[in-house]
Amino acid sequence: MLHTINKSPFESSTFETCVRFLQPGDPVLFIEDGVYAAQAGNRFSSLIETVMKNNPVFALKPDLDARGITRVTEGVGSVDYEGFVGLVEEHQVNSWL
Amino acid sequence: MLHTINKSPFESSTFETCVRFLQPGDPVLFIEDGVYAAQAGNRFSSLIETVMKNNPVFALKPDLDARGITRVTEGVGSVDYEGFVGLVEEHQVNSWL
Amino acid sequence: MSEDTDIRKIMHVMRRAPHGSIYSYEGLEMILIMAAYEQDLSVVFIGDGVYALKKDQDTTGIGIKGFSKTFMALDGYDVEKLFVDRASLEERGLTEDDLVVDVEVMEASEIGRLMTEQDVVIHH
Amino acid sequence: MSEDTDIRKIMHVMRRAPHGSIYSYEGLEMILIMAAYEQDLSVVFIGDGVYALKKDQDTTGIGIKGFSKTFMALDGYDVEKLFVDRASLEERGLTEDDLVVDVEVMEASEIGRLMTEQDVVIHH
Amino acid sequence: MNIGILLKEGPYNHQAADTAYKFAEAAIAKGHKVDAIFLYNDGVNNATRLGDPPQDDRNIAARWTMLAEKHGVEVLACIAASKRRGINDDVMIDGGEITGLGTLTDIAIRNDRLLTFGD
Amino acid sequence: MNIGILLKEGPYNHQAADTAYKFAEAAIAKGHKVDAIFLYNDGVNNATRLGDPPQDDRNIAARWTMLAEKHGVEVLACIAASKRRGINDDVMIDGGEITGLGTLTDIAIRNDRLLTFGD
Repeated sequence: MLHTINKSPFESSTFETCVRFLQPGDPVLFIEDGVYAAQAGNRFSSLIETVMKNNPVFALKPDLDARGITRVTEGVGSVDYEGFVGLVEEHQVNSWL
Repeated sequence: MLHTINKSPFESSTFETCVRFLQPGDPVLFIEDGVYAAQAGNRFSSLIETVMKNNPVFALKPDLDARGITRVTEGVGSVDYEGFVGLVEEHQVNSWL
Repeated sequence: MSEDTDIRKIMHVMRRAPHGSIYSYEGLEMILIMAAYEQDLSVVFIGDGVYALKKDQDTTGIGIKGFSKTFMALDGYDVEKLFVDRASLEERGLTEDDLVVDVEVMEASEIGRLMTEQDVVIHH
Repeated sequence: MSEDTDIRKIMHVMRRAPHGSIYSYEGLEMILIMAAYEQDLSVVFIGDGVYALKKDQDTTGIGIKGFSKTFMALDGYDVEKLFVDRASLEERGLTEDDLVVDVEVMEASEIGRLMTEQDVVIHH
Repeated sequence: MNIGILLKEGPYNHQAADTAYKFAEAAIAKGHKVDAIFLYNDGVNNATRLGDPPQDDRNIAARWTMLAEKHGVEVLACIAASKRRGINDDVMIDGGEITGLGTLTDIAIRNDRLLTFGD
Repeated sequence: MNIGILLKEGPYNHQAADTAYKFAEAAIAKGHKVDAIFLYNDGVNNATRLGDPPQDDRNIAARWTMLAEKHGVEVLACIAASKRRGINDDVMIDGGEITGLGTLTDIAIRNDRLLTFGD
């Protein structure tokens, strides 16, 4: 199951809530303001590193670019809208609003 | 200056952000989903107790009633819309959305 | 595309508090309609979503129609799978006794496992 | 009511990230209009609000017009009081060098004191 | 006291419109003047007359018309925000008007208080 | 693959409508069928034809019409949510339609995926 997160983790608890329910192996995709979680060297980098031990983590590249995020936490993959569709081909979707 | 907070502290960081900027003596008023902060015995009770050492804290009674909050953290005052107007008579307003 | 005989597993995840926004109320309206379609529905309450079930809600003062009692009607629509996240209750200082309906309180890991079995998950 | 000769202290508090919602953009539009009225304006960036000033924003891919460079124009409108909360920058792993305009980085307590001097505070 | 209100969310979806109304009602009852309610962001969606809520629900548009006609409150929608969202004179509620952000600045200057309600 | 989309926020105020469109566009380009976009909550505000965004901005309403007319995507607004918010047939975008939540259920049943975009 693909989990999408669209909220900044600094203002909303959505990402931390999602992590509590995540099953091993399920991919996480940050979109919209959610991509701020993936910026290298912020307060959430260590949580993302923990998540990546069991789950692949992606961020939507056009959303990273729009926000000027040039460096993401190491190991976070980056996909464009086509890659987003690719993930949806492989998984059912759980959109954490 | 009267600070109003309308977001649940469990889902949004607004209350905690506001607290960092609060000046001693300035009243805080919880409205809408913000009143969940004031429920007795929840994870934010101790933060509210800390705030109350320097600031009067109120919750909007119609919003408490609407949410079934029958017990608030001790020391939190309760006001109706008329009391809200009363606070606005005495203070400029800082609405933390 | 699935055949007509397929029964879909559809999970509604209640995430927002009532009254401050309409998501919880319009979410419940969606559940009531979907209940007529004989799919495999479940409703899960996570985070502020648990507040929708809080007893003693009286919305007279804010002038908005209350709807907590409508959750009691779900049983009559054969929506019997109501799950509540234990940690969400606990950090809010709530217990099962504070809720208007009988629910099953579950660990996040169990709810997470249920989620992965779904065909559709909708957050409200 | 204040007299025509009064100058009001009006503070705009930028709180939201750009692009995910319109509040930051429409907030900036409001500031630009108010700048023409010769009041005592200040703009404060708190929490995700600091992201509006992040360098290197390229919104081509999401199809939404970028506006970070418009903050550079504020100086030309005599809006010179731009304050950024230090803790908000730090927890986001940002420094002044990451921002498109010169700002004054301040402690929350100082910003809080400035807030109490205002006649009007508007959050975006 | 003279009070201005800035409302940043549309009706029904968020409680902001309800709280703004309840506050205005209480302020008027206490003898204050509510000078204007300025609609911004999605708040401009409060200005459509086309809403048709269920009979047992409150009618938020009717509340703004009542405040305008009975209590002289200016109900004003920002033109730029309105154009984006499809609010124009053809759908405008009775007592409401489209105006610019300069008017909001005037409201901020001429009133003793400006309160914001939103999300 | 057959894909349904549930959109829960109005245009411009949140990025949800943009992301939903960009996703639909990419899915169609990859050869998938986007069966329907169902508008709920404030999402129904996507269905007004009265929006008049600045010339240098995207026109979100025109995107939905394009998806409907060029790619056969059903663009559907929930009737109960629409009535609350003043969306009706008089203001409906070309290619859009008002319907009930039963249709969303059909969409959830007949598609391989249902994605949600919102706030």
